[in-house]
Amino acid sequence: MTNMLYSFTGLILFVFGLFALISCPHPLRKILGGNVMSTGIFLFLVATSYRTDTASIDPVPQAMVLTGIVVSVSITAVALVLATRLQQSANRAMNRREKKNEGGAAEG
Amino acid sequence: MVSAESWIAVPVVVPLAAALLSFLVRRGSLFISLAAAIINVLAAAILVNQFFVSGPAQYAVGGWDPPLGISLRTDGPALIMLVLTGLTGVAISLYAWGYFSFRIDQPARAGRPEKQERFFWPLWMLQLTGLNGLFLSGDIFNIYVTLELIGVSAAGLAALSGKSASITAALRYLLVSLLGSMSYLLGVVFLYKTYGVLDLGLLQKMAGPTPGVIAALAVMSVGLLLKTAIFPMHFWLPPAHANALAPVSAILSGLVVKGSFFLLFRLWFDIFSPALPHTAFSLMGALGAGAILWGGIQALRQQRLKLLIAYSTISQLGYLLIAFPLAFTGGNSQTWSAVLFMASGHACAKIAMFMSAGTIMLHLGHDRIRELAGIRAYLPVTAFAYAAAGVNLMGLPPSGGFIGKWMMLIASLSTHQWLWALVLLAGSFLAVAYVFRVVEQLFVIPPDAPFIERHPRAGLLEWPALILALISLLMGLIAPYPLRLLDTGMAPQVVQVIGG
Amino acid sequence: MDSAMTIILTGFDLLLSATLLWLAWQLLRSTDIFKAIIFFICFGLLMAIAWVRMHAPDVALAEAAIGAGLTGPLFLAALRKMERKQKKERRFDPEEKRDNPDKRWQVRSREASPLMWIVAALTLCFAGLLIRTVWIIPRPLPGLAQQTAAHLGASGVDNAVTAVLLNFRGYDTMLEVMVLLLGAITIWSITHAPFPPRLPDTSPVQKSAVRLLLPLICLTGGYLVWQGAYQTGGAFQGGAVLSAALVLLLISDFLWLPDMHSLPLRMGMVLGPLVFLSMAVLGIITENALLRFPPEQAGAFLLFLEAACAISIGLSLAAFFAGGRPASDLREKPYQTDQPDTEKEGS
Amino acid sequence: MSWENALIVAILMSSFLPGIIIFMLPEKSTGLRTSLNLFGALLKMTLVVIMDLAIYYGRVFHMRLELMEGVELFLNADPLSAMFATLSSVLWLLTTIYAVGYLEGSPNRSHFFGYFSLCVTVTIGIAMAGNLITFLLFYEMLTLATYPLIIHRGTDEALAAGRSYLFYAFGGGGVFLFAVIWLHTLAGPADFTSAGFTPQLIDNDAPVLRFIFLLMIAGVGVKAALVPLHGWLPRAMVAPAPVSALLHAVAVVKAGAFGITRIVLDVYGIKNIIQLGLLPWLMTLSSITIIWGSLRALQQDGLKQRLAYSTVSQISYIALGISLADHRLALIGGLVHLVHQGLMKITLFFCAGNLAETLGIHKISEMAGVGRRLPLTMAAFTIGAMGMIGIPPTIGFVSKWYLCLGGITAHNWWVIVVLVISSLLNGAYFLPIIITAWFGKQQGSWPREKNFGRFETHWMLLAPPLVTALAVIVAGIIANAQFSPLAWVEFVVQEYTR
Repeated sequence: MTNMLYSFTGLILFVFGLFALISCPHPLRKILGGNVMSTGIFLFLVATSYRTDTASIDPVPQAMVLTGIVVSVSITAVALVLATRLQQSANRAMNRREKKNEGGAAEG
Repeated sequence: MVSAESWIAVPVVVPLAAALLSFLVRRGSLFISLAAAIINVLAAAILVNQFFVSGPAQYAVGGWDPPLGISLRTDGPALIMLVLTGLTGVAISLYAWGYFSFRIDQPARAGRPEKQERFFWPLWMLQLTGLNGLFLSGDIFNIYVTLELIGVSAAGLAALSGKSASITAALRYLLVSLLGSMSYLLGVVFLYKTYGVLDLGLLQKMAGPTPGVIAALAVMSVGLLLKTAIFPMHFWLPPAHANALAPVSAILSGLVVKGSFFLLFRLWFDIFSPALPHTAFSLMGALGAGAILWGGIQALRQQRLKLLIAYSTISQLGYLLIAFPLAFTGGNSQTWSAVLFMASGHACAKIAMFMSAGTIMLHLGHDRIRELAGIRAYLPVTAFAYAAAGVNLMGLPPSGGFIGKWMMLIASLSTHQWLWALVLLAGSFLAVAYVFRVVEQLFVIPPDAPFIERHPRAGLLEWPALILALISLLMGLIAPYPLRLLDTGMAPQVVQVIGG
Repeated sequence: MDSAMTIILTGFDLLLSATLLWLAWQLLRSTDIFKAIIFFICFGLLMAIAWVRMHAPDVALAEAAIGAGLTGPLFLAALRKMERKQKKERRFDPEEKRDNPDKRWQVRSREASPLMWIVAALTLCFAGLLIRTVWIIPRPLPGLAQQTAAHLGASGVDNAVTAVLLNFRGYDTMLEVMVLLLGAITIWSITHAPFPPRLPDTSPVQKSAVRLLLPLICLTGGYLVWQGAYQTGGAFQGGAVLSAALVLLLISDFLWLPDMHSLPLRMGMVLGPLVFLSMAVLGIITENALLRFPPEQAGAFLLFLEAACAISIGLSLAAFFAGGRPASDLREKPYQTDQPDTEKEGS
Repeated sequence: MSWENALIVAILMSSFLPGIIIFMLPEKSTGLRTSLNLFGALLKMTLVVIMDLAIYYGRVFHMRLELMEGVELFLNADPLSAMFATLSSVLWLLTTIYAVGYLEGSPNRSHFFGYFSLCVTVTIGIAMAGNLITFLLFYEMLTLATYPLIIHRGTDEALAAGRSYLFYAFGGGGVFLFAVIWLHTLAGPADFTSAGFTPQLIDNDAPVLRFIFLLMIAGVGVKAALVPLHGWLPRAMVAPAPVSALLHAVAVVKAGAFGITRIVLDVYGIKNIIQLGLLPWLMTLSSITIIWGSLRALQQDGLKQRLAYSTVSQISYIALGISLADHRLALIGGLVHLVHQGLMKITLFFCAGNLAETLGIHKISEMAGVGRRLPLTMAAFTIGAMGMIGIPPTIGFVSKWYLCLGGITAHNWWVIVVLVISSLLNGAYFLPIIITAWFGKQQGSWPREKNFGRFETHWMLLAPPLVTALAVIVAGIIANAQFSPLAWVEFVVQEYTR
């Protein structure tokens, strides 16, 4: 019962994240979506091996999830830096353009 | 004493060490990486030799046998890819040496090439680690980790040039790669849920057409197709490959997509072929056909050389997929070994092409196809390398591409699957058209051709490309050796399924 | 089990799942990115509770420290860097971008797009298929629980998760540590840490608070690493806590990354991976297998390994937060994207 | 490695290695390049002659290299290959001398001579191919090796010609590959022995076999310029004269005709092909080509274009002879024309090149009175043209005579009619040229005259056409001598009519 509940929650989280990753235009939102997706998978994985009896819990999925969390934070960080770089150069371009427009308006 | 089996760890450990060292000590990172690449190719040769002596091997990391531990394995497909990355790895390292020293000598680019070179080596070595780890790994979760290693380092490499276009492409590539590996991981979870093991060998013994396996394979395949840039999920590839630095384009187009393709191949043929219905294979073939035609047509329409080459990658990847239905129904057990053979031929050719394009770009400052005429006067070797690599893409004898195409045509005609044969031929014609669009520019020297100064280190740029191009061109003549490797590496069960 | 307890637990499960889903939905659909990130942090904290409920305390700790504790601030820092300085825009908000000349991420009206509906329908079908598959897969197998328990004695640690992570599947972990380092290298290769500083002036109160907190945090990190052998904890959790200390130092102007020398940083970042790799090779030489530890000394080996890794993990995570390499790392002058790209290549 | 194998390898390498070295030579080292070229050509000719003798005395030349299961490279020199190889290597020597003279002082010669050498290597490979795969290998490589020569001038026109050449050649190559593989799946991997054609196969799959035959003929017919696949040939005339000579007489067109011969005689085998009823098709195709080519030649004013269409027409004599393969005399006529046409056509192209290079003449209308300015060249041209028309004692007469005899023994009057009409047409397009050249009056100055001192033109341009013109007559006169082309062809035909 608990297995199923959390498995389904995990899968739905995965699908939410997938939808956001595909359909949202903003990069930060995409990266958030990716994070939700991976969290969903991790939940699904661990929920599968959940037992009420603590002694018979399979530790391998937990180790896998730990690995996964670290990998996912690395990817998130790289993606964020890339997105930041992009937005910064776009901002600069925009500022330049505005400055030029203002200058032109003042002259005209 | 160190046992002979431990050679299997060398292709992972040595590039890894080189990556760490070249990040730590900046001076001489070039030579550290070059040495690692050479040791890597030697290790691959030793592993091939061991394979011929004693057959496929399995190696338990940490002394823990599967299912508890992780195993590394050498078999035909893994070894052929290992040799491929080994050889091309040395060539790419040499090329990158020439490339960066060329750029650093140009004073206009204050400091930027130094930065690029400094980070290129650790990223490239980590990429190599990831690829080798993927080929050798016998554990589906471990493969996930190597996939991420490949994906992140590829994104880092793609972003290295620092231009906005390449940063955009790198971000998109990273997200796509994340999506792909997440799908793969979901499949891993399904498999673990169904069978409770992660080892490929054990899974192969257990796998049957259960819902868990089908679901796992479906999501894994979609993820891997996305990572391999199979039409219609190829959108991310051309900008990423075309905007990167030349050695990086070569790595991405030649090796990185082959990594995820190899995994796809392994899952479909090696592990789960008994579990799959025929329609699944036909679907793969249909995707391949779409890729061949779409990629070819797009390549014909491009105005820039690197974009043309990138689209040709999409087209060529289609061939590898068309082999899926053919190998499944073709009756000839050799068809599927043709796939990897063709993939490696294509890798050599594509790397040579991107290297040539990079050399041309360094000298001319642009890569507009219409303005390439005359370059042969200064870079004859590069022009020839491009053309020779083109022969492989066209699938003319005696190239590796021809051998692959020959086997596929035999398979399709002997089972009366005319459609695949026609698509294969159409793809070849498209390849002729887009290869010669460039070659005709490279082969003529108009009287008013601009004068170009040749860099003293240009040899380092030209010769690796030529050697790889010649390997791809003459691969058909040495076909018996790699094919023997694949033949003996084939698991008996697969022979039975495909052959019978 | 007491039936009342079961009902309470089930109710808790339902509530937790619903909240998680609601939060996820909110964080993905809310109009304001800033709010979305706050939702994400809450989501991470609730996930940590869910992990505890799943009897996975190690994961819970990692999720709290890394998933919510570090990733959230990473997002916030990124958002902050994305803002335009000149304009009054407080934060980068897609809805505000409509009349913006920069079309890069311009939002199309969400409700109107038919493509969006198709994608939504497809993902819904996909979700249905996945759930159906899970439904018909027979009851999950015991997995590798018994195998792990049987070999726990030879692993050198008492905590089964740590045993799997560092010994049975140590190869995975080695590569994973490399992915972390790879992330840091990639970030360094993309840009350098923001220059000049963008932080508001730090108050003296904050400074002294940090001074007090710092030893405590380091101690906690060290304890977590140490404890990993027996109970919940380990290199990742400890490393994450260490990175929190570093982040605190960074944001309170104690350490200014651009001024730091890059070599010690690099040495620290490479230390853990290098120790891991050396131990792996040592395994080949002494024990005839990659990454095999002599069973008697395995405990000591693993502790050493974890300590080294924790330092590197802390540094790498802090590097993620700093968002670039230190400026002193460059012989070149600071990179300026204001100048149009001079390279003809690829334009 | 036996000496036979070594000889085969040496024959291939004698032009391949010089080619590779020439690629690497700097542009300026003319002397070294020329000596390498000539050395390679002479060596190759000597080696081929040695091989001919050995074959004549019953030696077998076999060499195999397995690529994969059922696919192997197989080099096998039989009398037919020896004939083609000898023709190519002799004419290559002459063409090389000519090309050295022709291109003196022009740019990019390393590139040109490099590919020139590769071209002849590949042609010899085609000659010695022992199975369809090997044939295919060299056949495709021939396209690649000739392409840079066709676009050598680098003008837009040359590039367009190159594109059209690629379009035709690779189109044909693709069709041929398809047919080869199809046949492979039906009849299994087979050398040129028609071994896979079991009676059951012919009974069961006759329509498929016919279709494959058509595909194969279409595939090689592109290079042999069968109508309607000839479009590339006149366009490719923008290439320098030595390249035209190479295309028409030494390599490409000849390779196509040789391919038709191989398919009929060796892949299918005369017996099977008669059983399948395919020969009338081939005869119709070749007759149409002969007449159509001659008619088109009549309309051309460009000298090289007229010669090109004449090639279209003349090459199909070979196919015509083969389409009567069950009659020995006709077969001899067809096969011997492979050699004879080469000698005659190369003479004509050499002469056309001399006109263009020395006087800048490209059109027939500009040729009035040129016989007085270039008497030796025009004498050679006249002999070549006589041969084309079929006037005794030239070799052209020998070919046509045997074809006629074959038609008569086969009671096939159609062949005679085609021969007569085409000879009349040959006369109609060659005689006016000869008449204006000798008896016309020069109008104004020549378009672009160059002086070469002692001789009427550069000696390297003059000697090759004179030698071949001499051969055109001598080989006609001594047609019955022991090692004349005709005698060799009789030796070849022995094998197939046994």
